[in-house]
Amino acid sequence: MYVSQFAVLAAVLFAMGVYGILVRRNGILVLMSVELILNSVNINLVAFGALRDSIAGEVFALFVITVAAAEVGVGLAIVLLIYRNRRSVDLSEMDLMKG
Amino acid sequence: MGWTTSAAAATQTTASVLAAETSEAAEEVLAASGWFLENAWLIPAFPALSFLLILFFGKRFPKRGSEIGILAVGASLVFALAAAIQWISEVNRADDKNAALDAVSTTWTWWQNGGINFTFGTLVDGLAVTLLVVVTIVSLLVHIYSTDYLADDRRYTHFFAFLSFFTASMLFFVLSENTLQMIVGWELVGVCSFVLIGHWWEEKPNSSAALKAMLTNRVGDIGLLVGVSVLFFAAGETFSVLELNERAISGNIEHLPLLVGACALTAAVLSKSGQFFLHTWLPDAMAGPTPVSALIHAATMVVAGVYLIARLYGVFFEGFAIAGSSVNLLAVIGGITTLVGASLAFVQRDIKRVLAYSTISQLGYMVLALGVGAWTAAVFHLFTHAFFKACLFLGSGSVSHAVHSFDMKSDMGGLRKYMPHTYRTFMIASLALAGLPPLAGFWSKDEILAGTGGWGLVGGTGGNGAYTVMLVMGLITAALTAAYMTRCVYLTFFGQYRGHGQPHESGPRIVVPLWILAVLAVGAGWLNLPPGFQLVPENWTERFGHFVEPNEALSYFPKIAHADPSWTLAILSAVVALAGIALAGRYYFGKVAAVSPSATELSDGMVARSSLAAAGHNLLVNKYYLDHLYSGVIAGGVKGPIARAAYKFNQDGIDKVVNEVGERAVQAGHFAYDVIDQKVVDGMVNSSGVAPQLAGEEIRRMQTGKVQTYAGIVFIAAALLALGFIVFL
Amino acid sequence: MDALAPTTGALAADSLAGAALAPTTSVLFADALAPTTSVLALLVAQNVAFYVIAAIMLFAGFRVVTSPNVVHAALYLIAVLAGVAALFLLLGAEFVGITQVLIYIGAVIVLFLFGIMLTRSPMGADTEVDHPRRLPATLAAALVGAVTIYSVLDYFGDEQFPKETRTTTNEVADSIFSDYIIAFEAVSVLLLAALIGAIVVARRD
Amino acid sequence: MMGAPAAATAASVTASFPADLLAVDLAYWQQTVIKMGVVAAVIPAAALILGYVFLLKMMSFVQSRLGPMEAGPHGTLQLLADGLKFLQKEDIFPEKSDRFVFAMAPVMVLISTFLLYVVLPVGPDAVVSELDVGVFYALAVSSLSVVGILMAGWASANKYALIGGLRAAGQLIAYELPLVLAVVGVLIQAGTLNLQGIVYAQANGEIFGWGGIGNPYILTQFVGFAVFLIAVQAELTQPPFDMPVAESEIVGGYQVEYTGFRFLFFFMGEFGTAFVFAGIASVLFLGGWYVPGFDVDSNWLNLIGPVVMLVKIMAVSFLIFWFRFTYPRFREDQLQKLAWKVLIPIALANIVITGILKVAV
Repeated sequence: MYVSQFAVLAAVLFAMGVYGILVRRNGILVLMSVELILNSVNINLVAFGALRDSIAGEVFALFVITVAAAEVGVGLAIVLLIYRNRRSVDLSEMDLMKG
Repeated sequence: MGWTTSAAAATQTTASVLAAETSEAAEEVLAASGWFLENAWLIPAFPALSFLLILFFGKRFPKRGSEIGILAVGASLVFALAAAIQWISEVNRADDKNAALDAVSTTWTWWQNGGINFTFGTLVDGLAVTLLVVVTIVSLLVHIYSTDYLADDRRYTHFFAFLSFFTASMLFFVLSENTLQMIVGWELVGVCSFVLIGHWWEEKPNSSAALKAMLTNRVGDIGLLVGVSVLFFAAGETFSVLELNERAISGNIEHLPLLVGACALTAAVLSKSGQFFLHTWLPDAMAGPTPVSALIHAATMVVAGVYLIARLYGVFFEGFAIAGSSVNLLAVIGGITTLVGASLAFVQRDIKRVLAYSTISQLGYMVLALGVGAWTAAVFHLFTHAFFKACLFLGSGSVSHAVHSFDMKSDMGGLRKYMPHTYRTFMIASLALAGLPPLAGFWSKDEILAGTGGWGLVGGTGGNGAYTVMLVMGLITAALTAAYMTRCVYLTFFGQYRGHGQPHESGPRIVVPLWILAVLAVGAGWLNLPPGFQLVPENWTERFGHFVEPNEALSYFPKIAHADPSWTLAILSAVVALAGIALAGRYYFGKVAAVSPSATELSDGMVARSSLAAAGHNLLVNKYYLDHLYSGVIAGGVKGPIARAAYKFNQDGIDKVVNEVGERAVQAGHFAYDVIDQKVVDGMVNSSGVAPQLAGEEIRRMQTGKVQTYAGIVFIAAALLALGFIVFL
Repeated sequence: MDALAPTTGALAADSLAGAALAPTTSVLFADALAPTTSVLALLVAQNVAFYVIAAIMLFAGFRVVTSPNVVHAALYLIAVLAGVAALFLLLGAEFVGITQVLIYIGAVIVLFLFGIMLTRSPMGADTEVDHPRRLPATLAAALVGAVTIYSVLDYFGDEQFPKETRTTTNEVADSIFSDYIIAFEAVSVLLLAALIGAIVVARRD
Repeated sequence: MMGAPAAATAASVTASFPADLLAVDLAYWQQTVIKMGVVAAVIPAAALILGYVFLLKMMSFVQSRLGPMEAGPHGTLQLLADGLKFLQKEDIFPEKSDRFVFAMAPVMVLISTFLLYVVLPVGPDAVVSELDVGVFYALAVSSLSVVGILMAGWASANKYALIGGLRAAGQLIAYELPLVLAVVGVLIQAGTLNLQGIVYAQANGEIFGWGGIGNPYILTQFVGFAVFLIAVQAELTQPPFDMPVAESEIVGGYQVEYTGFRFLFFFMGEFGTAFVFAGIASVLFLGGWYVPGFDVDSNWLNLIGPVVMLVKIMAVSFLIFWFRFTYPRFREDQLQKLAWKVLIPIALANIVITGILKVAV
């Protein structure tokens, strides 16, 4: 197996995640796209760790998983709060900081 | 050291007795041994166990758990005293052999990882023993006191549980063998103080105060974490206190990381020991029950910071290059703190707040002493201060118990008649705090002042450097301290009673601890009479320092120089204190009392005058100036505003700064608008005025407030950046 | 696993079939076969497994960001996450792979579904789910993807994995608790902070 | 996940022995197919056994009645008859349901059950797949069923179903933690995540220096065992934790719209999971397939092991169902309180104490 197989797959997933973040209006869907990006990074971490025969890749993939769990927890709490206050999770309405 | 050995005489050639004593360094290092020293872990174990017992079963006991706490702390006290006795006898044994006594370090390996031994254990030496004794004595008295003071409290059992835990945490911290353990103890102390300060959390100010204490301490705790980490790596991966000191002293740690580590630890001390500018939580912490305040201020929480410096003194001594200097971070912080604390104590109405600022000031003294290299003086001051400050706090509690208020101006006065015991003990402790001979505070304060080594002009010499500025600060504080305590005593005990109801003396469980502490406040100072004190036999002097300070033959303690005591300086400091008392006394007992027995001040002149009295002896010579102050003309004069300004800064200084910045920004904005938009546009160059306007309008649109737009920009920019790297590199 | 020494003499064709049947298992199965089968067969099996997984992931990933139905998107995300877990197994990272299943599918996805159903649970397509202007987003994503793919191919185009990439849980644990202990502590603090943060943000008072 | 055992041994209970005795060499893919077939056959069998013994008979006896007596001797064939009846029923989709998700939900639940069986060892060699991270794997895939339940709840387009699904999700997330934490004590003692390794550790263990019966961890980890069983009870959404399907409150919860064989899937999933969890509990706490007196690697254990396991599984299942038939349903808040304020702290304390003892002793 070539490492580029994994890296290219990860890159495509990353690009999909970017697309999702930019185009989705629903807060939860944006969070899901973020998960796509994090997972693509994880693939890279583990793949390059295996390539260089280093355990660091796996360890940091674990850390990323942990951080992602924390991120989803807080992110969803925020989304729920927004929903409670505005009865909508549409991010394009969240522009009170407009210049 | 030389007081028992004949070998001492041979080498006793230098002028100073103390220098002579330390110069005859022991030839060998003797390992101390003793059951109580090796099993010191039992001392924190008792209160820790009692915490669990009270927490789970406390309410089933006839006294609702308090008896468990008292028993446990009593047992700790017995063990601590036994350890102290054993330590003293070991030191004597070592003296007989002209050897240095090494600290008793008992460690267990917790776990091993990556070649690092994570250990836990106890480290007992003179310093630790001192703290053990102080903490257990004060804690026991506070426990006994609390059974009366909080008799009807709704969370009586809970209170005692945490009182025990607080004690256990502090003892654990004191016995820490390594810095990791210190962090644990440090945090435990912080958590307990949070719980106890917020004991009556139903009222918003109390819970806010607890939160403030917690948060302010968190700021410093980061410093501790950083400092410990830096030192861990800089010293070649060790947490051990002894090894850290050793490696710092022997120069195995490079100076820069050592300095960084010491600075980070100083940040921790700033918050925990209430040093300027992180001291603000300490006065607010008065929201807790008075016994807790006594415990926090005398024996546990705040002295943890000072203890940290004393424990890791090798690191600080080398890191700040204390020897041979005339200024360093610790000394400056201590000096500023002691002045700020003392001046702020003037403007308080709340008796506990006076004492709180006083504590800040006295802690500043200790830090100052450590900063100038007067290690023994600092520890000794910690020792004596614990007794008289605990006595003052418990006394203030007794007073407030009687009058149901802490406000000196509106609810106290004349209590001398109603509460004779409280009055007497409070007076003794106040005089001790003010530093009048022969009370405890005098001896320790004098030692600190001598330790600055700044008195070379007149007589004594031999400090670690010429910290003249610190000496002046210390002297000013001495006067201020005497003055504000006079004010406090007058407002509380003299004049006419201004409160409601009939105050009465507190019960024996309050009065007896007060008397015990008062006796200690008188006697504790005699433990460390200055060397060469001609009025007593030579082997009565320097007892405390002899047993507490590690022998200079030991590798974990830096070679500090010892200042020579000087009669002149001692008399001067006593005179300064007396002057403070006299000025404030003349104001209160003379002028104010003459107006009316129930008066608390002369129109508005009080602050100005007593502050002036405290301001220092150089102002005292100016009679004219004093007269002005006496008549209250200089209400808006010089010193009063400074005290107030300091208080103001204390309370809302930051706000002011922010507002100021905001106003300036607005002004700048107006200026820009007036000049650029109006003048320029009205002027010739219309187009150049329109251009920035349009540009601003366009740029404004980029800020849509939509997160995703920003995200898109970020992604594209990152991709372009990466593209740039690919193309050009 | 290590002790297993197959004597069945499976042929390349068999292993291929095995891989196709259970793609997520191929690394272990490859282990079992490695001593007696040719390297070529192993590589073929692994590659087949990879491409099957990759195809599923790409389709599912595409649907995650385009599906008009929020719940469907979440379910497609499960497929992507399971695929990632399978890739981890393929790379010999057992522990991470299973953690991926436990944390992502067992917790994160459930949280997502929970969040969706608590906010609203539209049956059928939700037309308002995307911004109307998709072109710039597509361009941005394409730019990011193209740059990344190009650089990856440029730098790592012909690097192959070593034959043995398997790591044991022991190694991971040792590594976490020695070399990365500080990062580990930091992450645990982060988790605590997130816990408190989520409670503070979401509670009603 | 399906490592091939050496040919001298065999893949699973039923496949291995004939293969071994008859010395038939099977290709890898053939073994795989057989193993999957075995697992696929075991699940309904397990559901049938548990359903008949406990749900039909034991519950009846608890309630002082005979239960089914007509189909077969003592009603042994009753469940089979019920199953056939389910298969004949019409496959109904609610009108507004999301058909694909609705159809996939029971499958998802069943997949989770299926994947659990894969690592359950019943003999030294009788295991479908011996994983290094076996316990961890089992706990991970057991959480997949939540997704299936949420899918069912949402796709039914029914308020009761949605509430049931949400309740299930909240409950399963809450009890996932004590479930995992309860096992950690065992893992610390055994020093491995491998289920076979745990069996060996118990077989080779000693109680105060006496190795007569090995060291079944229930003796030292009884706290973990208790927490594990309670958490399993909740994971299975059985009474007293059956709020997600509470008939009297939300008329069956996420199952309300399911009929015919789709409902049968849920049924099989529930009882199949109960069976396999009882099996995992037996492995973790009761010594697994090991019988004192035998050499641990003895080939006989491949033959006796499954029987031993079955006995132990029935014993643990008996406990589970005993609770089920005895206790009334919790309230939703009591449920959460029990998990977060009782079970998790107890499990954590158990871990701490086990860790300290492991290091100290």
